Parts: sequence; structure tokens; C-alpha cells
Amino acid sequence: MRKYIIRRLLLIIPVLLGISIIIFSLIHAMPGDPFAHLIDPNMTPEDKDRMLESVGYFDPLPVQYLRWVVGAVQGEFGHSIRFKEDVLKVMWPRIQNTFVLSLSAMIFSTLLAIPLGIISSTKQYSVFDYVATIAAFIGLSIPVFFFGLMLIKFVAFDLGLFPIAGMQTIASGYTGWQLFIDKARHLVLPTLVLGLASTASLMRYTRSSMLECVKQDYIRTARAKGLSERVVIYKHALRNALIPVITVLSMQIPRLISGALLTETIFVWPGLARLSFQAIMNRDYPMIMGTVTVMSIVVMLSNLFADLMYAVLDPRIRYQ
Amino acid sequence: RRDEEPAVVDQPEEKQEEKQEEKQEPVVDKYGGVVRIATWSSPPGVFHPHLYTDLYDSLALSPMFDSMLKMTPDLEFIPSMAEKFEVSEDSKTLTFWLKEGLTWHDGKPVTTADVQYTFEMIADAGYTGPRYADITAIEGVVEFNAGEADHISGIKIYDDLKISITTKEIYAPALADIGGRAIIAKHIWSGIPVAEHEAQTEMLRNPIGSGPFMMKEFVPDQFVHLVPFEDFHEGRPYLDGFILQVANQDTSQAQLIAGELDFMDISNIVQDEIDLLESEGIIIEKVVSRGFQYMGVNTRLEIFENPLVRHAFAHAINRQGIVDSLLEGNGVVANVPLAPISWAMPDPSQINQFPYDAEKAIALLEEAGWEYRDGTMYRDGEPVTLTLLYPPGNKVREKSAPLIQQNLGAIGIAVELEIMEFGTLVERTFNTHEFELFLMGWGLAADPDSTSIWHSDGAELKGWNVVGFINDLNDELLEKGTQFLAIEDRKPIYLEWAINWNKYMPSVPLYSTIEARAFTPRLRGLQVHSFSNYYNLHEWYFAE
Amino acid sequence: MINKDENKLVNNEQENRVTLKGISPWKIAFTRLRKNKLALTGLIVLSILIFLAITADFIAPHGRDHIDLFNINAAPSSEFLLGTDELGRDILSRLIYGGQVSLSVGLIATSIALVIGVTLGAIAGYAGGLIDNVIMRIVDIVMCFPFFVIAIVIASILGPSIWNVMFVIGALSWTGLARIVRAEILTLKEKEFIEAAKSLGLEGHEIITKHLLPNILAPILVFATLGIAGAILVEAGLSFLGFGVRQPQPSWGNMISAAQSMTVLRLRWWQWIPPGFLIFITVLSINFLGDGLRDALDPRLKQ
Amino acid sequence: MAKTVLKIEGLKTSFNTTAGLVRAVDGVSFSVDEGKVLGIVGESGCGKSVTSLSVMRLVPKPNGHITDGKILFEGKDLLRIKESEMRKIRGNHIAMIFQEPMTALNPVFTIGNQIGESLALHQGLTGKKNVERCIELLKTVEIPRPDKVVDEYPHQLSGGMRQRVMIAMALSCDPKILIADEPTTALDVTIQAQVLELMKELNAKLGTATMLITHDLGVIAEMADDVIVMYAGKVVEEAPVVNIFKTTKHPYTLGLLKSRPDMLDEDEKLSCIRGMVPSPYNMPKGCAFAPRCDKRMDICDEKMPNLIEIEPGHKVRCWLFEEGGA
Amino acid sequence: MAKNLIEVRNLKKYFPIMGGVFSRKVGDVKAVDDISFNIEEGEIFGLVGESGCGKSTTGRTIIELLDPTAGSVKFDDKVIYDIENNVRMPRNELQALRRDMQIIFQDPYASLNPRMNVGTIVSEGLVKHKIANKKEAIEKAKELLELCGLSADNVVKYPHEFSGGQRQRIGIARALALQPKFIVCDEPIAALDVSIQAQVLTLMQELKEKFKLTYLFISHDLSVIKYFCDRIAVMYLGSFVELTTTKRLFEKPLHPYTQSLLSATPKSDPTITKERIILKGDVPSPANPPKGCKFHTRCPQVMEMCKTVVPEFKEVEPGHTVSCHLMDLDAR
Ligand SMILES: Nc1ncnc2c1ncn2[C@@H]1O[C@H](COP(=O)(O)OP(=O)(O)OP(=O)(O)O)[C@@H](O)[C@H]1O
Ligand SMILES: Nc1ncnc2c1ncn2[C@@H]1O[C@H](COP(=O)(O)OP(=O)(O)OP(=O)(O)O)[C@@H](O)[C@H]1O
Ligand SMILES: [Mg+2]
Ligand SMILES: [Mg+2]
Repeated sequence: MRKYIIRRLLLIIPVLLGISIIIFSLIHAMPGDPFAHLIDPNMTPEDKDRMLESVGYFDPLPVQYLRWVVGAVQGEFGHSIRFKEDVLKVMWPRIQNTFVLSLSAMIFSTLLAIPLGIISSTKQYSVFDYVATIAAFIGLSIPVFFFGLMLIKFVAFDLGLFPIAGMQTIASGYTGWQLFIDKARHLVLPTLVLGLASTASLMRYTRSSMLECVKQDYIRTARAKGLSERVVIYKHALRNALIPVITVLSMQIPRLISGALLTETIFVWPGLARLSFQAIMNRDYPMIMGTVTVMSIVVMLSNLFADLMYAVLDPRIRYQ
Repeated sequence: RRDEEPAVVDQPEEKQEEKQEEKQEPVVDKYGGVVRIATWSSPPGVFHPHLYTDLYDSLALSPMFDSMLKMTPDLEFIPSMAEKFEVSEDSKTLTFWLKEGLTWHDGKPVTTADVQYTFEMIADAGYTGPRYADITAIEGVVEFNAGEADHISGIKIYDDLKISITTKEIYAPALADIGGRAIIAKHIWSGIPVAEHEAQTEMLRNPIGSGPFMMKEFVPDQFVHLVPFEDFHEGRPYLDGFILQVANQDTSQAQLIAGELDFMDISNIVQDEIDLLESEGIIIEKVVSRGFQYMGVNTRLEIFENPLVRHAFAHAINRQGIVDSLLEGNGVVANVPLAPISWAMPDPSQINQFPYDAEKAIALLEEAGWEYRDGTMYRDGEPVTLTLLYPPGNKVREKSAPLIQQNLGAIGIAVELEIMEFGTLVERTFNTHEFELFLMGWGLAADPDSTSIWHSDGAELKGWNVVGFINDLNDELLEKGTQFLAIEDRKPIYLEWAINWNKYMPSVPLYSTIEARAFTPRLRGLQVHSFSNYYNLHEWYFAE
Repeated sequence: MINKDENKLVNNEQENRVTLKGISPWKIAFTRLRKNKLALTGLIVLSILIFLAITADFIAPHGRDHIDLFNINAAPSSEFLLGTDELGRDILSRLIYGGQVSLSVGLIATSIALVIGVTLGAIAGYAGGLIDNVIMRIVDIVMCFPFFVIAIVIASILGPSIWNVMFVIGALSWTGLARIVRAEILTLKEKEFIEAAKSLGLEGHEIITKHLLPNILAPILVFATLGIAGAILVEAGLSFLGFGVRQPQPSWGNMISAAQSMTVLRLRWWQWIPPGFLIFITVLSINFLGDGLRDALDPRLKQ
Repeated sequence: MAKTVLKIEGLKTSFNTTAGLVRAVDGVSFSVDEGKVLGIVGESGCGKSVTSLSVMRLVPKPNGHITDGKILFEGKDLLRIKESEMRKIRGNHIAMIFQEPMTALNPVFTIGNQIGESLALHQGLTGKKNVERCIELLKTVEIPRPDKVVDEYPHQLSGGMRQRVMIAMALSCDPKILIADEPTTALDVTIQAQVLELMKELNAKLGTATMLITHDLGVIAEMADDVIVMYAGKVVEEAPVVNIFKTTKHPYTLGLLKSRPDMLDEDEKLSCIRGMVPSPYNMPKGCAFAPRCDKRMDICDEKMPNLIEIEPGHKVRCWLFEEGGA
Repeated sequence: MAKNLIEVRNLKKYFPIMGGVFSRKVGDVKAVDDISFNIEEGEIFGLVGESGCGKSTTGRTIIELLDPTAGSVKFDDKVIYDIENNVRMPRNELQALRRDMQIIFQDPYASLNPRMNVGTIVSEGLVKHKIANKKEAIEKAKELLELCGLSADNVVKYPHEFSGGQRQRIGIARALALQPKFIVCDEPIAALDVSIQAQVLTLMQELKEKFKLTYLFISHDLSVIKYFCDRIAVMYLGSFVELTTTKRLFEKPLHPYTQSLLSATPKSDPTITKERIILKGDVPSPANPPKGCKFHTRCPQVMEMCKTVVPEFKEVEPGHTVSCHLMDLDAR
């Protein structure tokens, strides 16, 4: 097991190298420069060149790349051009925010999807099942930003149940519980929007996984022991059905992180996806490289996590 | 305490009365409250008036830093940190006397050494910001920059309070570029080589200025929280806090109504939106924009060389239609590259208006040797197809693109629309000149001088004269325009310049918008200013 | 000797199973699909939408891009059945044309993903060893690309166009499929019929194309249907960010993202409900169809 | 005479499928006596498993239904009691061993957990006692290192061990009836021999009434006291084991015997039953075996013969032996 | 004596076990470990043993469906491979030779491509080897199906429309299509119903006679082997433990494993009580076989030397080869 983890961690290196080379070439192939948005008639072309030079823009690309790699290996991701701050430092609060949002979206979709999926499967072809199925499909077909705006309009604005945007009431002076509740209230709508698609697909997954498990011989064995239906379903079937479901769940982590751009934009949630989007728009090269690296590592770690979860949940794999 | 109530622009009658009543109340009651202001993008956090490159940083900077002079909504310069100032006989030297007892946010006194340091920092060879060109008019800056002098020869300190600054020639924008320049604290920065200033993240995030507000907390991508500076030279601001809060343009109106925001800019007025806001009691103040939108035409290309072609475009595009329909009347058609608010703006009768007239456009093009047959425009036997580039972001501009396409289509010119993200567009236009037509806008300073935009010196790559306007009379008039200080002296020069520009029309000006500031009715005392978002911030207050 | 008698019996037996006689898996799938009401509805709705999109030139009541500044944001009327947009263009016509973009983005982007994913997945799975390793690392790399970052970078390198949108979506969404295909092929290639094919002397590429791929049709189809739906939504998302298809070409995505303000949401339902509804029913139909197809093609669901 | 523990009368179980109604078990009657082994043989799909599942009332829902008949366990009709009551009988008084030891154990729970579950449920054993009893049971079925195995997972055991775990699980509550549905089909010859040996021993020791289901006549010869032969959902022959082998009556049973090389005499040629089991959706009108029968008569195609007792304890369903047949 | 169609010498087939960082090889599953035998033309050679002992692997490696690890195989006097001497039949020649060697699989469902119709399945080889064009091949397929007891109009149907026995017939028809000389039958009846097994066995027997086929017949069922085969090899954990004619083997099994195998077969008569040799324990893993005699962990007659010394596989009487230390004792 430990060897396996080490092996997988080692494999991250060549992949990261590949990613960084490709992204690095792509972003430098992109037209534009870090000061392109600086349309200031008082500035001369020389001023701009001087500024570009100070961020190493004119160095040959391989030199720039090597500089980046050498730094990155030592944990130095460079200085953001836009923020004039260390890339890691800029990213850190965003990583935390992204973590909060994606974790909450994941918890939300798990808590909603798994019970619904189980009920749906135990009552296959019932009215409940059909309603849940249609609801899941609706969830899969609403554009994220559209759903977000609808929620803002109807839930936040018309009903006033939740704040419209942001992470917290600014300068509220809240502390302790109040602060927690305030933050939680801000978290609700983004969570709904981000978790929507995963909830829908997770529910479908749970349902089909359960249906599959209920057909298995060991369920018959469990029934033959005289166990009650509740134990049969929630102990014997669910435990097996959850194995693929939890793997699917952990595979959604990358989507929750890098795919959260639209949600973050609509709700003004200061997360990593928006940071990387802005970095691209501003050609903040060190920042782009930093965010992409973080996201790639997250993707690979969550892949690894998915595989480990599989092994943890499934003793058949654990002992191989 | 200044007790004269500032004149409030366009204040309706009844509100004026309200004000009067309040005036009788004890002043202390005005204190308190935190104003929350929307910003569409987060300041990156380079809170240094001469190093920042992002517009949104400047929003946070303006309450924190002060300058010797400030510009009133009537575009006049009045003293701010200065007690008084004087222009020499030859109009080349400005002398300032600082107010007594001025202090920085950290309590240290403000002196003329800080002023000197401010200019020397920008003039330093290691300077990495974009404002060097602003001050090269000052005598000795270039030499200082080249390392040939220890100090800028044009800056002379008499004592802690008196300082004079001399320009090489008469320099019309001197009051703005010198007097209006934010002053930074020497004791904070002088210990660090200028080249390393931008690496001092901690110091950049926690600026020490002399403006009415000081930094309390900056949470990137969320908000900037400023608190009043007790010792501000015009008195402690009434507000207990100033928050610049990141918001989404699509949902900010809702936030304003719901009370999550107190103040926001509306750059594109949508009447329905205004109606909604007003029906909820939100106050809308309209301001004339300080810029204009235009369709850039690459005059370097042979096809566009003839001014008649540009005239034809101006006639072909239904600019009044854009103003009437897309802007719902909140704007004016532009015909010269000046802000409508500028004193240099000529009278409409003095320049050609290019009304919407497709026939005329076709006729002009035929005069230029193009051919119009069966609904298609030909040039040298080839049907004309043009590509129009434009960036996303400004909704009216985005909408005007298909309209222009349709208008030009009506005179037989096929237009391809290509929306491109801003950085890419800048590369295609300013940096490489690989374009035919593009849409963009210029936000202008109060001074009509646009040498950098239209002078032929700027026509090279990366220069601001992106359309490649080369015209001797134009150059001459632009140079002449800055050599007088008095508006009366300059006015005729700029009129002639505008007429000449309008005659050659190196790009097609489209419209200037009317913008608005929307704020909660509880917010009082603010003066709306085209060139400053938070003018007289220290006088803003909340009514109960 | 297995005599004629025996044969007859066998035949009798066959005839007994009239229901199953001589039907190909495709026909069975179709029969099953027909029984699945949801899937059938999905198929019909999709066919109608595709028909409308193809014949847009003939049936759209107004010109696609015709701007009418006198009728900006007009509510539905007898002239503009679904009202007009902020430039006075007829929404109904643009919806009909929008189907061309949205549906073809869905179909072509998914086809690109299918070609890349199936090819690489099949090669990796069948060849194994070093080739497999290299391909899987490529998959890892592409999988790590944050979608919007790459989409925007590529859009600004190549310029915005419907083709680039398709290309970007296709080029970034094949990794899951490659993994599925590889995994399926890994298990499938242990099957005895593959060995049988080898023992007949078939070569690797013949085995992949003739024996392996037809057997993983079901997961591929499911991926395809989900992919189409996903691509339509992604195009909508890109349009929201300003990187979708270029104006004035309409897509349901850019129509709905044009309606992204509270005012429109509040006052002009005709600008957002119709495109939203079309995206929704398209995605829904494709999902239903996909679900139906998966069931219909699932060999375990023998009936 | 031994006490009859289980008596089944006219059991009918059918499935609703999209292709039509399947009468998987069609009027089966038999009884099992204390301490005796009843063998049930027949080809795949003839209804053996469905019969045993019916006894447990575990016919897969929602398609499967027991439509008729009685299942008398110690005189009580299991089809008439409440589900909760039935659960007390299942695993406790009637236990079952399934065909596939690979899939019949839940892969994610330890052996101890799975055996202990019934102990806790039916005997209230918890904690340490539960584990001890599990180990004891594992010892009974001759599993090496039982104290380790309790904490292991099914996949860590070989097929034979798993099947022995199944047996241990079934025996955990000293059931009165043990239903073994093809307990050795999935096992190797030598392992099969081990398991059969074990079952024989346990049967002798505990005296449990056993229903042994198999398609392997060899296993029957080895284990059973009485045998019923099933074909297409019906019992076609029922007799003590010796009679089945020595005085075979039904042509199908005979065919089965002749199609196994090991049942042949020296130099006898293998003979086979032609054709195949009829499709459950399309049963012949008369005797289900008629289309494959060498001794078919006209009446066979028209009417289903009755199961009649031709000798004490030997019943056959064939027109050859029924009055009015020949 | 008939000519040897197949000559296998010191055949080994190891499957690597991957593990550790970078999935390096950490060991081998010795699925087939040094076996040698000949199959005569027209003979049915039986291979019997417990699950996992390497029967299928042997069958597949002989016809090079699996890459051999060591050893050599001659087919019809042509060397298919000889690893030690680095001889390998060129690819195209081998492809051509495949016509002469075919295989029938255990699982009739898994061995037919569910997405191909029967006509294509049976005729695929003919088309591939350009023996016939597509149309002719289908005609040929029809003939073959009839020969195997299926009517010709079945060519348009798909495998799932057939029963197990019928599917196995399709598999046989496919194997016969190329008119091979030699067929590996890998447990061809194990998955079939009792009454169908006999049908298939009978068919195979008839075909053998008709086409002068040679079979390598793999099974774990001694009674079937006994009925069907001329000579039998008993395999245990990758090696042969005994090889002789059917008659000899059943009359006088010499190896303790063969003996216990024979006695483990359920008796065919309820009235006879048989003396049983019940083996203890399970088959050890071929990845980690016991030292010495591989059978010693389960052998009822185990001796000290068995645990260390590998017994030789030698002829104890003409045509009867055994590998057991007991033989040496007997000889003494
Ligand atoms: N869940 C089900 N749905 C529909 N039909 C079923 C179901 N279970 C069993 N059957 C049908 O009932 C009949 C009897 O099946 P059963 O499992 O009892 O056979 P069996 O004698 O145990 O066969 P095997 O030896 O293969 O286990 C078969 O025709 C089968 O198709
Ligand atoms: N592709 C493979 N990779 C690794 N190990 C394998 C592979 N194929 C077979 N083995 C191993 O080789 C050994 C022999 O397998 P083989 O299939 O030849 O046995 P067998 O005698 O045919 O068994 P059965 O009666 O179950 O078919 C087994 O331990 C098996 O696990
Ligand atoms: Mg069964
Ligand atoms: Mg095998």
C-alpha cells in the first residue's frame, strides 16, 4: 500500500512536467502581455517595455521556463505580476475558499444524492423514482450560470432568504456563532449551484449501483439469514453500492475545483478558478502557472485518493 | 471644520430643503456609518499611487492618498494639501506652500521632502511603474533618470513647507500632472532602492498616505476596508468606514436594493434597471462620461487611406440609433475625440456632424473610387469584406458591433465580427497593427491635450496613435496646445485641431455615454464628479 | 451421428422462439428503445429540433441577424411570436438558427472526443506495456488541464469561432472516454473470443476494429449522449464568459447568456425562458435517449 | 419412522417476465424427514433453485410469486405466516447453502461478521461470545486456523473454504432443515470430495433434515437417501436413491444416467438425450419431455401424465406407467 | 506406431507478477513448468488436473496463443518455436499454420463475439486466409453448421439466440472451418448441461473420425477423460505427475495424486461404498510452489525426501511415466 502510494506520487512528477511545459507554451503563445490592459496615454512604449523587462518578459522562453521550473522545485512559484506578491501567498486564501465551497458542495450533494438514490432504487419504478429521475435530469441540463441567476433572483432577492453574493457580511463585526452563521448563509446558494450537477449524477449512480447490488447473491444470503430488510439494504447492499459511488464522488473533486469558475463568478466567490481566470486575462504568467500547478496536483491527488478510497472500501483490492 | 455646504449637482429641490434642515442639527450626528461601494473586480492590492497598474487599485487608492491640488467637479484646481500655490510669470514654475501640521497616517509630518521624493522616485532609473512619462516635462527629470544628477534640478525646496517645481517649457497639464500627483511618504520608502519597491508586498498592502481614509483590512478578491484618518487636514471624515466590495455587475442592483451595497457606478444605463432602482428609493445621479467610444480604422491600410472612406463609415453607421436605442438616450453622438464635459468641446455647429445617411455614404465611397453594384460594394473589382474586432465586457459596445455590421452591410460592405479578449485585442491593435476595424473607447483626462493619442510620434508600434493618423497640421496644433496655461489661450487652438481632426476623421467616433452613480437615499453629502468616483469622500455621511 | 432428426428438433425448438428469431442486436435495441417511452420521446424531440435547425432558412419567420432598432426588447406579438432581443432581432428565428450551433457543437465536439478517446483508449488497452503507459500519462496530463483556462487560452490563440469551440470541447473531454475504453478493452481482451480471433490468425488492428470496438459500443454510446448534452452546456458557459461562438451567430448558449441580468430575468421572460427551455429539453432528451440506449444495448438486460 | 420436518404440497411458483409468464415450479410436492437427505436432481432451469427459494419465501420480488401450494414446516404453513415471523425461521430453523460460494458471501464484511450476524440475531450472542462461537463453528467445518479466518474477508479464502464458511453459517443456529443448493458445483473434484465428506459427517452427527440440490448424479449417489428428479418445473420421478439408479423408470432419468460416462458400463457407448430443455415461455402441451423422449407415444404430446406411485415410495410421471397410457 | 503430430519439449510458461515502485516484475506464476510430451496423429490426448494447475495455459502455449517462456514445440515436423535455440516461425508462416491448429473453448458464451452473427463468426477465418470470398465463405459456413447439427439458416443469427450446447457447436464449426489437423479442446463441455454434454462429446467423436483430427482434450473430469481419450497426462501445479494410456491409468494409477483424484470422483452407484482418499488442504499457489515434490503438502504418503528433492519424471514401464519418489522405493 505504501509502496503503491509512493509510486503514484512519483508518477505525478512527469505528468506535472508535461502539463507545465504545455501550459507554459500555450500561455506564451497567447497574444498579449501582462500590461496589455494598461491603456494609459501618458505612458510611452518605452515605459511599457521597461516594465515588461522588469518582469522578464523578453527573456527567451526556454530560459523563462527553466527559471520557473527551478523555482517551482524549490517551492518558489515566483512573484505575481498583477498582485506584486508571492504566487503561493496569493493563492493560499483562494485555495481555502475553494476548499470550503467545494467541500460544502460535495457534502451537500452526497447528503442529498445518496439517500435519494437509495430510496429511488428500493422503490424502483414508483412515482418517487420517476420524480427523482426527472429531477436529476433537470439538474443535469440547467446551465450553471442560469441556475445561479435564478436562485439569486427568486431565493435571494425576492424571498430574501440568503445574501446575494460574497463570502461574508463585510465589516459586520460578527464573532463566534454569528460569524459562522453569516458565512454559512453566504455559502448556501453557491453550494446549491456548484453541487447541482454532481448531485444529479451522483444520485443516478447510487441508484444504479444499488440496483446492481441488490441483485447479488450475497443479498439473498443475507435475507436467508433472517435479517430484516433494513439491515439487508443499509448494511449489506449499501456498503457494496457505495464503493463505486464514493469513487465517483472523489473523482468529482477536480470538477468542483477547476469547474467552479461560473459559480465563483456569479456569486463573487473568491476562489481559485476565478483567480486563474483573471490571471489568464491579465497574462499574469507566474500566477497562471501557479494555479494550474495547484489544480493539476489536486486532480492527481484526488485521482489517487479515489483509488485509495476504492482500496479502503473494498477489501478485495486492499489485500492484493 | 468647513461648514460651507458643497454645491450638490442636480440636487432636486426638496432634497435641498432636507439638507437645510439637517444643517441646523448638531454636526456630530453626521458621524458614523460604513459606506459599501461596489467594484466590479478586486483591486490586486498594489496600493501605491505610482506603481499600481490596475484601475481597481486606483479606486482604493484615491481615499488614502492626497495631492497638493485637487480638481473640482468644475474641473478647476484648488489647493488640497497645499495651503496655496502660485504660477510664475513665465508660466513654467509652480510654487506650493503646504498646509501646516499635515501628517501621514502614521503620525509623521508631511514635508516638502516627501514631495520631492515622490518625483524622484518616479524619475529613478530603477522605477518599474508606468508614470514616468507624466513627469518628463519637469526640468532635470531626464538627467536625474540617466544618473547625471543627484536631484531633479527643476524641483527646489525652500523649507519644510515651500517647494517649487519648474517645467522645461510651458506645460499646460502641469497643474494636473504635478499638483494633482499623489504624494508618497519619504520616510516609508526611501530606505529601499526604487527598483525593489514593487517587491515590498507588505508595504504595498499597508500603505501610509495622507488622505481621509487609512487602510484597515484588505481581503483579496473580497473587499478593501478603510477607516477614517482622525487627523485628516480637512477634518475627520464623517463615515466610520469605507468598503470597496467586489460585486457582480449582473446582480449588484439587487444587492443595492437589498441593502448589501450602498453605492455603485452604472456605466451603461438601462432604463428598466434605473426604474427599478428608483422605485426602490435608490438615488440615481447621472454624470457625463469623460470618454468616448470609437471605431478604430487602420488608416495605414491603402483601403482606408482616403478620408472620404472614413466619412462614408461615419454616415453609414447609425450612431444616433445607437444612442437612442442601445443607450436609451443616455449619451450623445461623438464627432471629435473629446469628452463632452471638456471646455475644449466645440459647438456642434462648428464641425461636421455626419448624420446617418446610407445614400451619402455610398456616394462618398463611389467618389473615393469604390463601386456599388447590386447591393455589394466593390473596390478594385473585389467585393469589400472587413473584419471588426471588439472586446467583451462593455455591453453596449458589444451590442453595437452587430449593428455596425448591419449598417455597413446596408452599403454593401460585408463585416465579420470577431470578439476577442482584451489582451489579445491589444496585441492585434496597439502592438502589431494587424487590424482593419476595431471598437474601443478612450477615457480621457480633464485636459483636452491628447498628444499621445493623435500625434504622429505615437503611430509606431505600441504607440497610442493606433489608427496611424499622420497629419502635419494636427501635430503642430497638438504641440501648440500645451504651450499656454490659460484656457482662453488654448481654446482656439483646440477648436482648430478638432475641426482638422473631424475633417480627416482617422477613426469613426461613435458616442459618449452618460453614466450614473446609484446610491442609497441614506447616503448624503456627496458631490458627483466625472473624473473622480469618490470626490469629497470626507464629507459623505449617512442620514438616519 | 447427429442425425437429421436431431436437426429437426433443433429447428423446431428454434421456431418456438419466434420472438427472437433472426433479429440483430441493433434491431433488438431499437425494439427495446421503442418500448422505453422516455427514450422514444427524447428521440422524437431531438429529431424535431434537428429538423428545425436544418431547415432554418426556410422556416425562420425573420432574418437571423436582422436588427430592428425600433423593436428593441419587444414583447411577444403577432409579428414577433417570441418577442425580440436587445437589438430587436426576432427571438424565434434566432432560436431556430441557434439550434444549428448548439446541436452541431454538441455533435461535432463529441465526435472529436469520441475519435480521440476511442483510438487512444483502444490502443492503450490492447497494446499494453510502454505504449499503454505513455498514452495513460497523456491522458493524465490532459485530464489535469483546468477546462476554462485551456478553453480561453486556445480561444485567444485561435480566435473565437464555432469550430474552435467544438475543437476545444472535443480536445479536452476525451480523457474519461479513453479510460473507459481502455478499461473495457483490458477486460474484454481476456475474453476467449479474442483468443479465438487470434487463433484464426487475425492481426491486432483487425481484432480491435472487428472484435473489440463493437463490444464496447454501449459505454461509448452512453458517453456520447452525455457528451453531447455536456458540450451544449459548456458552449453556453463559454458564451457566458464571452468565449463562445462569434456574433451575430446565435446559439442557445449565447442567447441565454445575453439574458444574464436581473432586469431581463425580471422583465423579459421571452429572452431567457425559450433558450433555457430548449437547452433543457435537448439535454433532457439526449439524456433520456442515452439512458434508453444504454439499457437497450446492455447485454445483461436480456429479456 | 422418522419425523417429517418439511412437507411441500402442490407448490407453484411463477415469474412475470416481459416475454410472458414462467411457471418455474409447477405443482411440486415432497417431504423431508428428520436426519434424512433428500436429493433433487435436474437440468439447469428445471426449477430446483426456485423450489428451495420458495421454501425460504425468498423468491425474487417483484416478478416472482408463489401462486399455490402449502409449505408445512413442523405442521405450520409457512406461506400463511407474517414476514416477521418468517424471518425468525429463516437462518434459524431453516438454513440454506448457496450454489456459488464466490458470490454468496458479502465481499466487504469479514467472515466473523457474516457468521456472527445470525448468531446475534437468532441467539442473542454478542461480543466475545459471538466471536468464540464463530471460531467454534469454523472449527466444526474443519477450517484451518479458524481464529485468523474469522477476521479475514471472503476473497482471502479458497473456494472450498468459502463453501465451508457457508456451511458453518448455515449450521450456526442448529437448523432443523438445511437446504443445500448445488453446494459443490463450483468446486474442484478433490475439494468437492472434501466438502461432501464434511456434509455427510455433519448430517450423521447433527441429524438435520437436508435438501440437497444438484445436477450431478454422482453427488446424489454419494449423499442422498431419497431422490426427486425434476424436469421443467415438475417432479418426474421420486424414489429412494437405490431405486433411482437400479430400477430407473422415467425415460428422462434414464437418459441422464446414460449421458454420464461414469455411469456407463464398460465399453458401453455414450447415448445422449436429443434436443434441449423446452423454453419456459413455450412449454409443450403434453409431457414436457415428450419432444426429446425416445419412447414417445401420441398421448404424450397431448396430456401431461400424473405422478403416480408404482411401487411403495417410487413415483413416476410418465404415460408408460400410467393407466390408460399405453 | 503413428507419427507424432505435436512434439513438446521442456515447455515453460511463466506469467510475471508485477509489483513495487514502477511496477517491476517481482516474481513469476509458474503456470506451466517444464513439460514434455508428444501427441500422435489421430490421437486424443487427455490433460486432467485441478483448477489452476496450468491445463489451459499448456493448450494455449502449444499453439502460440501465449508467448512461451522456454521450450520448443514442433508441429507436423515444423518448428513453431524453440526458445533455447532462438528459433521462431516467421509471423506470416505462423499465420498460415494457424489453419492447421484450432481451439475450442470452455465457455461457449464467452468464446463467441456477441456482436457478430454466426455466419461471420464461422466464416471469418476463411475470409482472412483468403480461402474463399465472403459469399463462398458463408456457403461454407452453412455446410459446417449443418455438419455440427445446426440448420443452415442460423447464419444470420447472433450467439445470444442460441442455447449453450448450440453455441458450443458454433465454436466447433468455427474451429473446423479451416480444416485443421489439430484441435485443442479446452474443457469444451464443462459449462454445458448434463444432457447436452453427451451430445457435444458424441459430435466431437464423430468429427474426429470423419476429418482424421487430433485432439488435445483438456478436462478436470476424469470420467469424461476416461471415456474419451487415448492417453492421459495428469497435471499438478504446472507439471505432469503421470502420463500413460487411459487403460493403464485407470487400472493402475501410480502417483498418489492420480489415485486421490480417481477416488474423489463421486461414485456412480449408491450401493457401492468406495474407499476414499480425501486430500487435505487446497492447491498451493503456482506463484509460490512448494519445494521438492510440488504435491508433498497434500500427499497422504509424503516422505522426508519429498520435501526437498524434486522427483524425476520417468518411465516406470513402457508408455507409463510418473514423477514420484515412491516409484524409486518400489523399484528397490
Ligand atoms: N428472477 C427470475 N425471473 C424470471 N424467471 C426466473 C427467475 N428466476 C428463475 N427463473 C426461471 O425459473 C426457472 C427455474 O429456475 P431455477 O433457478 O429454479 O433453475 P435451477 O433448476 O436451479 O437451475 P440451475 O441448475 O441452473 O441452478 C428457469 O426457467 C428460470 O428461467
Ligand atoms: N494471463 C495470465 N496472467 C497471470 N497469470 C495467469 C494468466 N493466465 C493464467 N494464469 C495463472 O496460471 C495458472 C494456470 O492457469 P490455467 O488457466 O492454465 O489453469 P487451468 O488448469 O486451465 O485451470 P481451470 O481448470 O480453472 O481452467 C493459474 O494460477 C492462473 O492464475
Ligand atoms: Mg439453481
Ligand atoms: Mg482452464
